[in-house]
Amino acid sequence: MITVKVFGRLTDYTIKNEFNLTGVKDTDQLLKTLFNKYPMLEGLKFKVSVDRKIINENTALHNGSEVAILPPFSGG
Amino acid sequence: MITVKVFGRLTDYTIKNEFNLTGVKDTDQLLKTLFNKYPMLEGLKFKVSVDRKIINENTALHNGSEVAILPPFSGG
Amino acid sequence: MQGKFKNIFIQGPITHGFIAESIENHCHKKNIGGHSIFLGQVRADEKDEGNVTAIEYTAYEQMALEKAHEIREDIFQKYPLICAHIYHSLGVVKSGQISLFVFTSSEHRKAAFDACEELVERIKAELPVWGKELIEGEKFAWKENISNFNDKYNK
Amino acid sequence: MQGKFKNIFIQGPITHGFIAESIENHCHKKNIGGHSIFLGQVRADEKDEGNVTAIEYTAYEQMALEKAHEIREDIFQKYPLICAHIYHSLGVVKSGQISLFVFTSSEHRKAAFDACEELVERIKAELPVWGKELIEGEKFAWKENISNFNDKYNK
Repeated sequence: MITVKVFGRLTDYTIKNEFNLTGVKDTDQLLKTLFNKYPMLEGLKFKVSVDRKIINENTALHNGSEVAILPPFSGG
Repeated sequence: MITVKVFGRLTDYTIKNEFNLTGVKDTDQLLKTLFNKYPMLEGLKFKVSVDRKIINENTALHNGSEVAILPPFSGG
Repeated sequence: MQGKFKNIFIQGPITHGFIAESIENHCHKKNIGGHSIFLGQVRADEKDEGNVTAIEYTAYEQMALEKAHEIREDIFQKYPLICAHIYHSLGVVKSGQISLFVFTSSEHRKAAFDACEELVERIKAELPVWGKELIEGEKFAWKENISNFNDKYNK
Repeated sequence: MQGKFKNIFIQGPITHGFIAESIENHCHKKNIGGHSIFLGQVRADEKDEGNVTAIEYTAYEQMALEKAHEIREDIFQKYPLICAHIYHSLGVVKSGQISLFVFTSSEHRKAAFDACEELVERIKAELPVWGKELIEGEKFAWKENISNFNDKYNK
């Protein structure tokens, strides 16, 4: 099972800020599933983290992986 | 009459921090008078101000001029 | 895991009393010659929709604490600092209130200055924190820091 | 004449309460987005003669106020600042206490950062202020800021 967290403006388009997914083996597949469910997300800017590290390419996921979809930061 | 003010480490060598002089027509003459009175000052680093502006060359003095002898600053 | 990383988050605005206390806590470190402090204050910006009355901050807290830890370690490597502190608000901070407090101390001023500025830049660019500008009349707009925010997979 | 120039001098140390109050006074300026603060703290430096216990500050006050005024005018010309404040101690400030407080505020942080650093550099280089380091056992040493202090007639 994979935990997916959604933040910032992206939460305007998803029903929940956090949900679980099963049967996705990498981040490409996860994003595809996510875009199917929430088509509005596809046009938005975001980075992807796996286990709290931002990733630079399609990354394998395992049971217990924590994936987050991070729109542009705006702290401070 | 000209007012002379002395600051910082220079006050270790003068009896007073402020005194009056008459009969000096420019800063060269004033420094000469000062060095005669306090020979220790001659070897020390300092700038000279006239009426609270630092001067870059020998400067004429008038009745009421305020001259200050300023060792290296150390505020802050 | 949370315990491994120093907390940086404060619920609501950062108060003037908290800032004063932080400064006072350093008076026993007698090798400190200079402190540099940055305070981020919420602006009442005028938007097309109306005036900003507050910013509501949310964060990916655990990731932010890990990243803040990494940034602090980098900064101590790079500069001869005696202390470095980061505090960021979560929740609602009204315009005129403080939401970010970065505080560096060093023997000579240059390190404190440079480290403080670099910390602020890195915090704004790298911490997963989001500000939602609350606008009069229950409207809102998502704030975006001006930075090179590359898209997906960070390319 | 004195009245023409804003006073920057405070007798004794600059207190944490004074700093907190200064910050608080800016919460009504709702166009401010960032404050940069520098605090100079007296170090208990070890000298050959012993440890520094305090610095006693004296100044050519009227010239310092005129120069501070000029520096402030220059800085407002150069940077889009909303506020800029300078406070310097006179008299005895013990090690661990604050003797210099420079505070700049602007809409966007860069101006506040740059202006604060430039103010501190100019204050240290240009204000006629002298610090006498008081050392345990009634000894003393005159402090000297590291700067290009040219000799007489400023050559």
